[in-house]
Amino acid sequence: MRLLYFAWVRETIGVGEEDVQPPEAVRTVSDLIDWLRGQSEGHALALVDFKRLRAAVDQKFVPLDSDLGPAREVAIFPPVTGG
Amino acid sequence: MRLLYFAWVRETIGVGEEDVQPPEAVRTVSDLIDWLRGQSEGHALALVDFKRLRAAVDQKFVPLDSDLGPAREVAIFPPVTGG
Amino acid sequence: MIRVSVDSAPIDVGVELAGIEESGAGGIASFIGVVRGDGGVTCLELEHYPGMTEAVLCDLAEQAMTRWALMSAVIVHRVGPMEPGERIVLVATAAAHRGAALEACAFLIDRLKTEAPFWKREQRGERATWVDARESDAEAANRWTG
Amino acid sequence: MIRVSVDSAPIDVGVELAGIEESGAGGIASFIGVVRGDGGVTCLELEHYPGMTEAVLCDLAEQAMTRWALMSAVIVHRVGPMEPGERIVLVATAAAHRGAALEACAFLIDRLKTEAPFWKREQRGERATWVDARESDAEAANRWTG
Repeated sequence: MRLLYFAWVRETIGVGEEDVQPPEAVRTVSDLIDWLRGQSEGHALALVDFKRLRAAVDQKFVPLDSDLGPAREVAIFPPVTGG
Repeated sequence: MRLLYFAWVRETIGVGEEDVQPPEAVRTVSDLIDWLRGQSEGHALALVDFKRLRAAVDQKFVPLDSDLGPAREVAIFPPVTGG
Repeated sequence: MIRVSVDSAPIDVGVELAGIEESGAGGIASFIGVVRGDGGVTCLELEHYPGMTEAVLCDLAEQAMTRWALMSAVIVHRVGPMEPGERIVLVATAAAHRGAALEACAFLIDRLKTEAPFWKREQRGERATWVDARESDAEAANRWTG
Repeated sequence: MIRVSVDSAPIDVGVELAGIEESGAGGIASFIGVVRGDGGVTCLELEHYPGMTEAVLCDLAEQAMTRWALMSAVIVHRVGPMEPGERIVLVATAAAHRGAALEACAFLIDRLKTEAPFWKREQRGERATWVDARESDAEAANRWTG
């Protein structure tokens, strides 16, 4: 599974993308975030607060409690601020 | 008193402006229009229907029943269609 | 900054919008009206009431500046003969935030349609007809009252 | 005609609006967002999610085309570093009548603000801070639902 990070999530984790193979028990986006928190100090710091995070699965916005399903690309980022 | 006509009012009357001295009894814009109807066939034809006419006194839109007061410039024209 | 212009020269959108951008605003809304060629129109001629037109447009621009705390309001209206595809009118507003700019822009074009002394004559080949005022324009202008 | 562009090059308003005018519309509404220099901002940097951004903008443009029977919808968003006074975004819509063009333009910029994956970072001298999302943007986007 390919992960993408943007804005301060990317900066705090220290990389913009990485490939991961989360365990079977990781079923939802929140599960994934929980699991990622254990990967490094940067991950723990960037992903500490669910309320400040949004996600897209295969380039569609999804609520954090969505099933990952057969996701190939998951992006985690702050609320958007374009325009 | 200076009169100005625009659009088809101007075309039907045949002139864009003229100076007139209406009698004392002409007090409102409608009175003026009534009086103008007797000035020529063109005036009569152009000014036949109050509902199709609008007016400005000294460059301010006014209802047709407004007093002319000390008006120097009265314009008579169809509803506007700019933009 | 208020800019009002009634002129027979073509409207240069790039120049007008560049001018309004210099007001330091965060958002610029604009509306451009273009002569439509449908119904076989070959030429549109715009007549106006010199003096009164400019006064009405300035007054509308001032109302918009106050009501939406704009940084700029621009109204440029073309008069004389023009062809399908040419610009008749440009309205542009600049404000700190987009909501104010967009609303003020709609206000200006709606009110211009019913309050500014312009008259349109459409030419179709040899035949010329004066355009009738539309009830829907009066309704659009009325929503800004009160 | 739909045109969506996400690019680091400056936005040329004259070119974009001339393109949309060719659609034969009677009215063209547009909104331009400009980098504000207030609060001492010296540079604004726009990050985005390549691929998803273009897909979201195309989808918004298609929604607007259908909902307001537009002739054209254009969304041009700049990314990368830019300075105060430079254009961040241009949204333009063309329709037979002004009401549709103006409403669709407001819809596109409101929804872009909450649905397109862009993130702003403000630089003030040496200090860079990510801009927080605003509650008022969510409210503005919500008025188009249903």
